[in-house]
Amino acid sequence: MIEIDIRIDRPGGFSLEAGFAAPTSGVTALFGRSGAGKTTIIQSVAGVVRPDSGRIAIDGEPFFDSARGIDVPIEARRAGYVFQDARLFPHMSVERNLRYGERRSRAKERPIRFEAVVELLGIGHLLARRPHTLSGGERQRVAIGRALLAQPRLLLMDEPLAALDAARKAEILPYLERLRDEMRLPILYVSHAIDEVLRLADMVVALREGRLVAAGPVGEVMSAPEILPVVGRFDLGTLIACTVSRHDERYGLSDLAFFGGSLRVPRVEMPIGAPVRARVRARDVAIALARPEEVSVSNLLLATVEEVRLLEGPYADVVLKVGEGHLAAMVTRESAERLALRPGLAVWAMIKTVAVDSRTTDFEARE
Amino acid sequence: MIEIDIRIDRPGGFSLEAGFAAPTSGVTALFGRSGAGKTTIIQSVAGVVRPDSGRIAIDGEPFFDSARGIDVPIEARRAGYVFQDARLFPHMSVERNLRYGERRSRAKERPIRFEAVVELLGIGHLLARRPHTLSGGERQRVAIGRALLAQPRLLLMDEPLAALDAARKAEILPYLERLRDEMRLPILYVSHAIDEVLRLADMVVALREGRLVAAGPVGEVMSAPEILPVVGRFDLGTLIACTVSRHDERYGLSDLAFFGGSLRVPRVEMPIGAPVRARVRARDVAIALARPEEVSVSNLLLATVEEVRLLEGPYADVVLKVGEGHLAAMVTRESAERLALRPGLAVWAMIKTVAVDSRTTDFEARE
Amino acid sequence: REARADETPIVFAASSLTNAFQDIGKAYTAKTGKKVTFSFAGSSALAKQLQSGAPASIFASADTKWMDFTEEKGLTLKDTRVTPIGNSLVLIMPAGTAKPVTLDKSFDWKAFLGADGKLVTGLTDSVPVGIYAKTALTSLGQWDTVKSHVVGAENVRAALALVERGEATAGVVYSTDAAITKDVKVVGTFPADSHPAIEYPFEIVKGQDTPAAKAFFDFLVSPEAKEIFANSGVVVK
Amino acid sequence: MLTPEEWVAVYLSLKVAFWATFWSLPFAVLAAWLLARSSFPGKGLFDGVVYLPLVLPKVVVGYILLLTLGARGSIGQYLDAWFGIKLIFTTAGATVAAAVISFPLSVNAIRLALEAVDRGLETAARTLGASRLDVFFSITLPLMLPGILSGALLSLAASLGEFGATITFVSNIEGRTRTIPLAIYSATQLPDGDAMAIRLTVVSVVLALGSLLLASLVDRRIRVMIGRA
Amino acid sequence: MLTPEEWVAVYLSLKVAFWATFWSLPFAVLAAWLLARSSFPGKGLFDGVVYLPLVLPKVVVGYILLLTLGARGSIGQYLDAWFGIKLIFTTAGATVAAAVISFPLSVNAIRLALEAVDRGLETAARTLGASRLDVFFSITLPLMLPGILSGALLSLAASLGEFGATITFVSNIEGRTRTIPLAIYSATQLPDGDAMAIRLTVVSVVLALGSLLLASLVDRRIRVMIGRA
Ligand SMILES: Nc1ncnc2c1ncn2[C@@H]1O[C@H](COP(=O)(O)OP(=O)(O)OP(=O)(O)O)[C@@H](O)[C@H]1O
Ligand SMILES: Nc1ncnc2c1ncn2[C@@H]1O[C@H](COP(=O)(O)OP(=O)(O)OP(=O)(O)O)[C@@H](O)[C@H]1O
Ligand SMILES: [Mg+2]
Ligand SMILES: [Mg+2]
Repeated sequence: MIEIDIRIDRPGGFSLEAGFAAPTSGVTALFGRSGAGKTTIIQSVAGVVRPDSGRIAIDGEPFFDSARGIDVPIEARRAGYVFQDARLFPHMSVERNLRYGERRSRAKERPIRFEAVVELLGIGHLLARRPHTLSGGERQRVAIGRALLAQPRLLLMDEPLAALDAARKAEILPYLERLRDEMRLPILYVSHAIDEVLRLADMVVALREGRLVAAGPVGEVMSAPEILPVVGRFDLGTLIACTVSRHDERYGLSDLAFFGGSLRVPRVEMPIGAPVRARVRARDVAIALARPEEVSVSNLLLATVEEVRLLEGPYADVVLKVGEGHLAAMVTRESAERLALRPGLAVWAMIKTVAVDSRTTDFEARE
Repeated sequence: MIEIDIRIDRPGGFSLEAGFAAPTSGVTALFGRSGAGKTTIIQSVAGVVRPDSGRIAIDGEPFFDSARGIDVPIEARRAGYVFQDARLFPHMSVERNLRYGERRSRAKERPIRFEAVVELLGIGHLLARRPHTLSGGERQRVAIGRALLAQPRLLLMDEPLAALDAARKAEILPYLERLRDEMRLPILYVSHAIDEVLRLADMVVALREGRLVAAGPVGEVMSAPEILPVVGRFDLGTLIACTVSRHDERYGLSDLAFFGGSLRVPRVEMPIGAPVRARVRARDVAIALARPEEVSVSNLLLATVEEVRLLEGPYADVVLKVGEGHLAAMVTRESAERLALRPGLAVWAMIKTVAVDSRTTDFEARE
Repeated sequence: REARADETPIVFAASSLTNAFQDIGKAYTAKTGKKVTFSFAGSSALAKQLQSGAPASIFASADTKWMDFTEEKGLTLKDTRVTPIGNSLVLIMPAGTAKPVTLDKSFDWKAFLGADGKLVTGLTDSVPVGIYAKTALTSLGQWDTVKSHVVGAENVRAALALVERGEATAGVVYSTDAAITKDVKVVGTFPADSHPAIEYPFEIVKGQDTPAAKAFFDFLVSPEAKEIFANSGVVVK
Repeated sequence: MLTPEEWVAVYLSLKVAFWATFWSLPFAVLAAWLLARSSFPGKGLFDGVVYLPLVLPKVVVGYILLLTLGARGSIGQYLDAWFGIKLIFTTAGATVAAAVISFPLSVNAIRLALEAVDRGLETAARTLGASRLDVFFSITLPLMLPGILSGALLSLAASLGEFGATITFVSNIEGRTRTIPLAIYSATQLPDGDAMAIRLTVVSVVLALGSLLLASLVDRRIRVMIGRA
Repeated sequence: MLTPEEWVAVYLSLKVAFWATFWSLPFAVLAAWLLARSSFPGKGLFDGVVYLPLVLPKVVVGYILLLTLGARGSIGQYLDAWFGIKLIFTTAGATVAAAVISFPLSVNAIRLALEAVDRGLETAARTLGASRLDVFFSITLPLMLPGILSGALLSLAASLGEFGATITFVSNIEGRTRTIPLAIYSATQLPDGDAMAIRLTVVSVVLALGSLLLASLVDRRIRVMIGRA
């Protein structure tokens, strides 16, 4: 467990008061608007900022405990910190920057390999360069590599991928997932990109003006109404726990079994029976009264309307019951009236295959 | 016109060689992976970096011309530059930072008002603070405000919204749109967020390792195959020029007329007859062989399959002919086979209303 | 350059005359109600300042060389030279260890100074007291013996300090200097014929022979001044 | 506590040190700027000339001043003839001597501070419409204030301690050029001068500690002001 | 060109200046670090003591050295008795005098450079597992090298020019303590010494320009090395 329960007062009116616990082997996303206190929490864990009071502990071992007068020095915490600004050492080449933490780690405990990281981040051609000659994204990549190579026992990442292009992100995210899963490296992760958060995170801590709004497993928190002002309307969705039930080699697809039946998704590189998680964005769910025939949509689920919330503006939220679970859909108010959607109505939910995100995760360990 | 045709050699192997022209009243997005040379171009326009050779001119007035020995000083270019790093003045309060450029602009030419900018960026409570006490996103917002208040005649924005949460972005983007449209303020914009680019940009310049990959109106460039490695597969789509044909007050929707018929979209705040642009992402287009009845999808367009490209992996690209225009769709290979999609087949394209982006723009002026 | 008659005359005097000249200045002011201004520095500095046009009225040098220099350059008036006072060269030791000696050709410097004892004086090639000491020791035929023990200080005060503190075994200074501090004792006087007469020539500066300057210049050779000189330990001629 | 003539020396010392610092500072800033930010033919030589007063024995510096700025000096004669400025024997001369001696020290401090100023901020200011000069006064100068203060302090301290160049250039005249160090020197020539020398040394120490204290207070305020506390 | 005894003075000057700089630099770095980064009771006083050699007339500094480090001095007697170190009248003593006089200058330069080091980088280094000491040597020290170089240069220059404290503390002994300034002083005391004084002054100037040139070359390399060119 990562236990955090701290209080910090800043001159100028901001105060942070947050307490939560996160699993040691997983990604905890810190979520909140600009100025909510995300960086402040990360800094407290790293030891860069000293809380006014409270306690921070990893697996029961305290990093900070104002009651007991404990404040472990930064370097002894071994928390790899990817700063919001890159903070590369200007007097060292990219390679020496990368090696800085590595050389200071125990030689026998270097599971994160230099070559692998360089390859992953695509910075091989930059090794001899100096930081001031790098572009914004290059700098950020080197900073990520440097933190990883310090072989941390905890990763603190403050918007690490903000300056990176989609393609690079798509390469780095699976690596972070691997770190999380294979090395069971706990990660505290700040990002404004909901996709990233949903993909990586096991646990979400939502902050608002220095106070906890919600904290808990991703599935729960991201569907909580308190989270709306933080996340914004468009990206609401449903997280569904599934197990891999079949692979379709021919079409490069996989079937995932879940409470309401089966979902077809692009091939998941997991063995049959493995637990995985799928996300269905509400905006990607269409509703039909009769089973649509001959459509390109491969996921058709029989459902019952449980609730229809007409919103201001053009939209309506629809909560569907699928098997024993729920699925959120978003349609226009006009469609809701046209189809006369009402609780109890049996409908078909249409989910385009391509709109299903999937990820591996270890549900038992957390819930 | 913003004319740019420059050549820069950097020690370490990178060289930039790019020539393009962009309309003076619109947003030109610079697009490309990390290290492609986006910042270098912006810096050249600002005068921060001096190209080895070439020419940069705004409306025929040269900023830089190596042949004629012209190099207009930075301050005379009046190019508001939002740097990738915020670069706030540490010895000034937030308010004095914001006022710095404003005080140096001509008093009679201050269409961008202090109060409006402060309100927009939500930094009213920070005015008395010092930059070093700001959070990453707060800093970035102040930097944006500072550049705007200098009343520039050209805006250079280098990933200005990268550190901001979705809600704040959603507030700032319309403001930038207004600047672009009302003040006809040209904007050079770097971003890795395709949504942002597509929403704001009139023109896209795609770069790859210092060379132009494609440049032109958004619609053209974003559907060009060369752009694929830069943009990534998932966000390909079709841009459709439309005119507002009807407003539906009751449901908060608008109808847009286009080559292939009519699109229903969330209300567009434009008069009837105004030209607007809609974007349909390929992944949001589903295909049905028969007209689906009683579905929540409001946009059903009769189309003809023009081309089916089976890709590696689970997907297939389908090009549909709708009226005289084209619409890109993406389905799984399995669906393509199941529906036996082939050129000439008449189908229905289903587009969920909510998946339609729309924006105003002035097509004639550019094309 | 014409000096105005009512201006207070400026007197350039070698540092070693600080004491005596200040007292004479006070006496002069008490007697006549007129003021004089002094500048005390090394003779060389003063001479060079005169050379660059310093509007001083009177120059009192610590040795004849610098007075000859200003004369040759036409800076001071040869005809006005007076040398009312002189000095004698003495050997001093720290008060505690002092034992009188006789400074003649047979004086055993080696035994007196020990193996690495130091004999401190002014710089032997530039500071007047050092030059006199070197000349005296040479004429006594002992320079070569003593040479390696000699330490040159920049001014008399520094030399005195070294002897006072016992850092140096002994020192060669003017008798006036020895009078400054109780922590040193004069253990011997160099024979007057072992070195040129130690004299302090005074002259009026060219173009500055105003009545006020002349009045003070005359006072410098008056009986009152001589008495003050005598009290300060110099040899009054 | 102090005799009237000692007070005069203290007052004169403060005056000389203050004005030497005051007048030399803008030139020091200029020189630092030239050395750190510009390049021109003969810059190396200029660099050398700036540091010369430090390397040369102060007495030599005094002589050089005498030769150039004295009443018959190559420059001094014109200063006198054209502007009626007399440096020899005057407090102004002592001030010049102190300024020249302390110049390399303040230039060095200011230069180091200038080099530490983030040029990215200057560029940013220019994109906001500020001319180079405007940028200098609104951005660069405030950010290098700690260095300027440090340079001023060094200059003040060195001026308070200056002896060799002063006595050589402008002599040792009570109330005009006899600053504390010269007074201490004179005191050591007197039979009973030790007490006075010690008193004046103590005064020097007190002045030094006082100005340091003042400087560190100012420094703290400056750092808070420029956000580097 | 130069007489043998002038060569001796030049050699001695270089030797004294080099060793004074060499030995005082680590202490200057330490003092700068204490002043810029730590706080302890009596820091203000320490600050004052560091700057004292600058404020006091050099002759007084020399005298104080004599009182403390002379063979009979409060510290000097133990240096001699316990370690056999004799400073008075020796080249070592001249080196100490030069080091003491130039100490405030190098401390100031180093301190300014130290204050300009971005502490965020130090924090980053600690998160990468470096201890405070490790951070100091791997991050802080390299980044403040330009300041250290500048401090060394000032120290060298001030040592080359040092006169007052040296002659007061260790007198003027050819081949042992007669550095260039002392030789120049001797020359200026003679009516016909101008030629020698000028020769030696020129040598000083050449040495100064030479070390400046060297320093600026080293400086450029350092700046390239630390990415601040
Ligand atoms: N001063 C320099 N010296 C050498 N190479 C440089 C220098 N500045 C930039 N480069 C290189 O030029 C290339 C383009 O840099 P630029 O900053 O324009 O990239 P970018 O497209 O803005 O990337 P990003 O999205 O990562 O910010 C990069 O590969 C970078 O390493
Ligand atoms: N040194 C400081 N003094 C005063 N206030 C501070 C200081 N540091 C941070 N703050 C304030 O604390 C609040 C939280 O800052 P923090 O950096 O944790 O925000 P954040 O959640 O990381 O925001 P962002 O997404 O913009 O980076 C902000 O309002 C900020 O202004
Ligand atoms: Mg933050
Ligand atoms: Mg960039």
